[in-house]
Amino acid sequence: MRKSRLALIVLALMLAVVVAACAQPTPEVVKETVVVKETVVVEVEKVVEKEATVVVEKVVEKVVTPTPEPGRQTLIVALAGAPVSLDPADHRNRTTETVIRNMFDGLVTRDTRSGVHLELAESMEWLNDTTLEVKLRKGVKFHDGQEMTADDVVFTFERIITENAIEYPEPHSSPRKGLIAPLKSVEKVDDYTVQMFFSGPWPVANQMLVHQQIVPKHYLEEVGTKGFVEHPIGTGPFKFVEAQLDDKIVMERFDDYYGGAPDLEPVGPACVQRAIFRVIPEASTRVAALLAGEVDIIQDVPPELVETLQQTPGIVVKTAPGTRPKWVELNVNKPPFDDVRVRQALNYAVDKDLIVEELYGGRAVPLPGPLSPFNNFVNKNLKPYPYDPDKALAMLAEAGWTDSDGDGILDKDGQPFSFVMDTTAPIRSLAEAVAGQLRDLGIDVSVRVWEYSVVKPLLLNGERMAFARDWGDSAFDPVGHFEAKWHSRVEGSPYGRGNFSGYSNPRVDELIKLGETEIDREKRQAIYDEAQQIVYDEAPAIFLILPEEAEAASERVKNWEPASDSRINLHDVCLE
Amino acid sequence: MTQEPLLELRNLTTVFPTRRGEVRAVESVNLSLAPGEVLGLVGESGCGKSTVLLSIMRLIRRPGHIAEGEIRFQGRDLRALSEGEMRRVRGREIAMIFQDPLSTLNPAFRVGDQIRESLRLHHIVDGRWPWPLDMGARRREKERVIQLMEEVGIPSPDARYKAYPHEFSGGMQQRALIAIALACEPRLILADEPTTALDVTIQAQILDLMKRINERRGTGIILVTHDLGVAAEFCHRIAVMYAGRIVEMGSVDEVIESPQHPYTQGLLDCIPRLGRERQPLSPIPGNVPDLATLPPGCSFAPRCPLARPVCESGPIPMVRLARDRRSRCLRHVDFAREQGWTWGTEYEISNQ
Amino acid sequence: MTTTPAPTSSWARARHLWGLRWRMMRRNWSEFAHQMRKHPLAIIAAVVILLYILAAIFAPAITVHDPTRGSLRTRFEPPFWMEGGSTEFLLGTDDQGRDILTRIIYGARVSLLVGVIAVGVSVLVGLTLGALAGFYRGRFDTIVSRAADLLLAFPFLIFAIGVMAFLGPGFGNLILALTFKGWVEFFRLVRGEMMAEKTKEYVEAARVSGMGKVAIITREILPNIMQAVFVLATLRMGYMIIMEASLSFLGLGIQPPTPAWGSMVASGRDYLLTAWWVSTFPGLAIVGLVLAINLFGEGLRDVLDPRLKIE
Amino acid sequence: MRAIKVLERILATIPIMFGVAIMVFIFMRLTPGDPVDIMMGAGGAVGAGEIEQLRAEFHLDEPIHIQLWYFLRDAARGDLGNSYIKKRPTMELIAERLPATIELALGALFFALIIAFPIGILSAVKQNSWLDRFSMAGAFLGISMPAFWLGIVLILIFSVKLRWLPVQGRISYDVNLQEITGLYVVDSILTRNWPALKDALRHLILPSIALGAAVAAIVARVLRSSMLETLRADYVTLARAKGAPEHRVVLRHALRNALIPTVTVIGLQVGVLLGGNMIVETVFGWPGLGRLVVDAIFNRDFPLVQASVMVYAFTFVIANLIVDILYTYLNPKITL
Repeated sequence: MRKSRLALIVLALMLAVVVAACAQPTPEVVKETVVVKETVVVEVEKVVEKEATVVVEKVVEKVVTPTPEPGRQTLIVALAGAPVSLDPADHRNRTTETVIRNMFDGLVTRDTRSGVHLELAESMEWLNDTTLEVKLRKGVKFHDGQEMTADDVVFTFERIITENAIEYPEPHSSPRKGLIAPLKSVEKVDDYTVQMFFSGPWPVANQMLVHQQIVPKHYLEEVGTKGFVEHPIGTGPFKFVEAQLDDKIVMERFDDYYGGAPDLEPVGPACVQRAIFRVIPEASTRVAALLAGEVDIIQDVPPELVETLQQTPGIVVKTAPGTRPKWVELNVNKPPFDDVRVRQALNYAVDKDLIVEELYGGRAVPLPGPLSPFNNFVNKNLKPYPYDPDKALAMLAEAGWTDSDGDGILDKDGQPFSFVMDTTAPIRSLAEAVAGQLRDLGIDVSVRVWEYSVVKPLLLNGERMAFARDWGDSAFDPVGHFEAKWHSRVEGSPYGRGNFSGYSNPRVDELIKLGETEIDREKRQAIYDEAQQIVYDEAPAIFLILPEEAEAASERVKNWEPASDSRINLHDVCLE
Repeated sequence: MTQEPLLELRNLTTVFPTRRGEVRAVESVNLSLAPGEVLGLVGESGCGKSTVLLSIMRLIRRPGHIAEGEIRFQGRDLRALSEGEMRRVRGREIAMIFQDPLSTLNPAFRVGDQIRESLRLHHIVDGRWPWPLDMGARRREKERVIQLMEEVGIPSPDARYKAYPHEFSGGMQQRALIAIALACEPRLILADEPTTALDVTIQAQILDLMKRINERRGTGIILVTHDLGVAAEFCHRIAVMYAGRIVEMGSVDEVIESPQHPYTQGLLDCIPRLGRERQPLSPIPGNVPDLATLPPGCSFAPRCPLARPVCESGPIPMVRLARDRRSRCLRHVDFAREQGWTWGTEYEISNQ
Repeated sequence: MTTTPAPTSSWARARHLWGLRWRMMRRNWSEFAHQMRKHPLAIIAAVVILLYILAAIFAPAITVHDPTRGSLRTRFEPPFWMEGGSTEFLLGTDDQGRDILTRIIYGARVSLLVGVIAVGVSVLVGLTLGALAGFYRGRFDTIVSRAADLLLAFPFLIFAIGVMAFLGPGFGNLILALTFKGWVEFFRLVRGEMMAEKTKEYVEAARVSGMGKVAIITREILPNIMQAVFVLATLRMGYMIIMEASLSFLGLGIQPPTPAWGSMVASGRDYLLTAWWVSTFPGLAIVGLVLAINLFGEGLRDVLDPRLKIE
Repeated sequence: MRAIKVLERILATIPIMFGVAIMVFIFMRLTPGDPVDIMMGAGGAVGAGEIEQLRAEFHLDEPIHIQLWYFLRDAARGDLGNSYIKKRPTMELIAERLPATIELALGALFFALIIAFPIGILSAVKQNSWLDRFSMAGAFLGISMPAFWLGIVLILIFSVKLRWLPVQGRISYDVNLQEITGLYVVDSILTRNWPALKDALRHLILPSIALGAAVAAIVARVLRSSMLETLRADYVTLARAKGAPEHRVVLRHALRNALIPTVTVIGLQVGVLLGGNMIVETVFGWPGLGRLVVDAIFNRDFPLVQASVMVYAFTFVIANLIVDILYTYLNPKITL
């Protein structure tokens, strides 16, 4: 007993010593910067910022943390998912892009809707159908102060299109290759000019280039991919500070920022001093964090909470038309879904309006077909499959599915109509709702929740029956979307990379190919109209709904708009 | 009685409420012990001997409690003391030695420390300094402990100081217990069957260790034992208890030589004694009565060879046959009546 | 028992022993019933358990709703005592508009079934291995004991989660995952008891009477161990049920739409801010059942296992 | 002498750990589904050449026993492979998360003991008092309550209704703290970052309760019963007879001996703490090992699951080892 008491005392003493050792609290310093920030005008502000940062550095080496900075300096955004990487070339994930695009700029960028604007590019011009000449903005600096030049651009794109160009952790090709498939090669003309050569005409080049960000050649060559992902450097409005991908990404304002796309106000360095992305997967927790004032902006507000939040004082909810159409893909190669009548019947059997009303509180629209109604090339003549259970039953009966043994479950030559509907956690509720409605029809559906990365290979191998999820068309163009979902699968190519229904129709394939290279808008529209019509009729999926992107923020957040592509652009956002 | 007795019990009664009614484990016991005297409290197990001791220490565990009576120790009534004051008496002025040394020593602590604890508790070796600055006091305490261990005959005490109880032999353990009791040089030691758990040779050693203590320091001792033999060779006076009552009391020789109460008689018949080889040993028939359901009259009557119907009728008073010679038997009551002796206290008849 | 004069033929002896034990067991039973009366809580608990069982069996008769179907129109109905609530859905509805009470009642089926089967299998395996290991000792004993020690190196839930992760969700796998480690406790208990009982006289008696080893184990020793096993089984039952719930909560157990308490609680998590009842009541059901089982188990132990072999 | 015994005991755990490793490996390999497919699923479109490369990378093309050999060899080196999904060394990932888990486990243990000891001791001293009955009933409830549900109820009451405590996480999103040990409470003390300390503690309370409740219940019950025993022991009477004040009698003489069985039970509870943290971390969005494992399981991120499960098992074994050693110091009679 005495021993332990002694030990305790010693411990206490040691602790005391340690604590005493790291003295030097810093609050007043920080307070200062606050005052200054409030009063001083922009020019001076920079100076002050420098002071502030210096202070921070001093603090760090003293192993004393600054007391939490007042909210007005730090903007905190709650993400619904964790980014998978900070390498613009090594992911295929929207959240990741959301984070990355605040540290990296692309040749072009997109506003909160579908407009594309020049960013790092000063001008882009088609020399001919297949050659795009890009003139770069001069004097753009990477976060390490080096200027961005044609070399970086060339490097960036070659890194994406070359096989196994990414060496860490094990050599592999960029998953983003598919987003710029037609690109054959890139060449430097002079320090500020590059030419991109495509395999054929590529009308959507602008929309697609938005999804590629420029990385620094010199830095990557120096530290390699490993070093790069640990401390990425770009030309974006914020520079990397620290990150634990599944927890938080801390960024600091890049003071030498060239200002961003000139025709997107405001131009100039970012407004906030610090920006932090926090990963909060549980929707309710995200909301709670916002209510508690722990975060300023939250992604993916669950529909059933939008009401509540709107009524909450101090909270602003904004929505944008979504770009993530949701559907249940049906394995067209396996009975019973190999019968088009069955697939159509299921489309008739689901009451989309009810789902929109009850599940999404009206914040969604039924899908008119394979494309989102907001897509630039949606087929205006298509109307969503109406809810008509009787017709559905009739069609099923026609296909041989009736409840002959009266057990409430449809059956065909002895086999009950039952299958498992796979889905992923975020839309479990939707999947179960659909399953419920099918059950009412007499189909025995159970729902299984998977992790996307696990179920994806199974789906591509056609091992599953049905899969409920979404596929983004953030480019508002069929490209990047249509060929992924409805083109027959071509191993190792972007075609059919997301084709989970095993759907294959030569005509559609042909149309997709045509559409990609057709420049004339009218013709293009015609092409896609036909393609959509076919897919609509053959119904390889139950076309469900397109929910709005709902984001919420505290009132203090100014000049913030949720973007349709669900990217959060913090460049313009201010806090007061 | 010239000087004031060290300890005096006046019809001490201790009761234990149980489901089957109130058990009067000790029933109006009157005792007195002169300083330096050794009293033997004898009786079969379960007759309430130990309870008497625990009552004196006021260590009866709830819900048992002392119902009535006085415990006069050096003139003051222990029952009147506050718990705090009583604590200062325990160990300091009255110490206790228990029956089973192994279970009585705390297995988790070193023997030496356990002896030392008594010293600390009563600040025998005075170290006013707070821990951990009381080095001096602790050193002196330790010296004292080792001295004590020598005194009770624990060989190589320095080594044994650090030993744990289970590393001691039974005898050593008992010696350690005695050392604990002696630590504060109490005026009175209550020994509860100190030798029962030990084998005969050790018994002897322990007994004369205690004898020496008694002689050297004049410590009063109450020795509880079921073994008349032990009592005989060790005590000055003997009180025989039966079913919570004292049935006979007197000096050793008188009680052993001319036992008055049939129960005492019976006890004596159970032990082999010199000069009586030819007599067969005769155990007392029957066994100790259930204290919860005692007969109204003499509780020994059911087993008593001389019992008469009247014995069962009503409570039997204690008869003071001679100075400091008492017995609780109807025969003596009759005798006293014939002699026309007078009632002393409510329960006592005597001839002054 | 050994005091009774040994009949001549070995089989007569065996029959004789049987008779004795049979009488003993009958006595034990009446005694047991008597003893049990001293534990009113345990009795109440037993009644509660019975109620759960009945509810599970007669679920369709008790409730008018379908556990797997609901209408989105009746989404998030609050419990009847809150405003907006109706007596149609006593405990409200979940995100699919399904009646929570109904789902709880049907959920009892899963929990009870898993509990009983998982424990049952555990007992079976543990008992057999334990009996053999304890009686024959030797290499077999060493091997099985080592295996048991190894399993004990994993915390139960982590082990179960691991197994589920590999096997994928589903009822059978659930049972497997739970029993995979569940048998160890029983193995150790039985083995220990076996080695203790083995030395007792009545076993000797049986042996001299020429009984086969198997007979001795099954007819002589086991009956004397069963009480302890039974107590342990009851006490483990509650634990197993919690484990099943935990796995389902993590989405590794029973899959939707089959109602399981654990997954019901989990599905309610997303709606804590708007509909607290979705995850609260299923959890309450778990607590109720497990509490009852544990209380009953404690009572059993006090009565059947006074030596407190089980802690 | 004792030191040697301790050493022996330590060495004795090595074969167990070895067995654990083999067991985990076997399980991993029994699993259906081709790891490489899964990695591809995470990665996206790849060339066929790459797949072969990966097979080689993970020795998937070699016979099982060779794979086992590689596995054990690397494991001995503390290299448990790269995460399929996160594409980083598993040990790195685990190391990142471990502090959080440890902090939570310690928090829970602390809570459990803080609760269990007073209750266990008092209800033994005041046996059959209302306090005794009440707290024992509570203990029973604690044992019968699933951690995840308790956690949710706590959130409902203290976070959603009363808004007293945060819903989830280790520290508020707007507090920034210099990490040193990774245990936020410790770090904030070391850096004298009091707001952060307050915040970290506020976050720690509910999860600790949710995780610690069951442990508290069990420990309280055991402590009570063993206190009841020791309080009846002769040495306690002797202590009283020595004139020791009641608190000393109870807290030194009785408790010291009652601790011996209690410590053993606490050791067993470490398993509950480890297993429970998967649940509790999920409920409270605690960025610890438990959550990492659960995610890894759903991602079929085998190397990560494998590594984490082993880390868990090892932690458990080591914890019990520590308890055993502690035990020998508590109980002079035992020497392992």
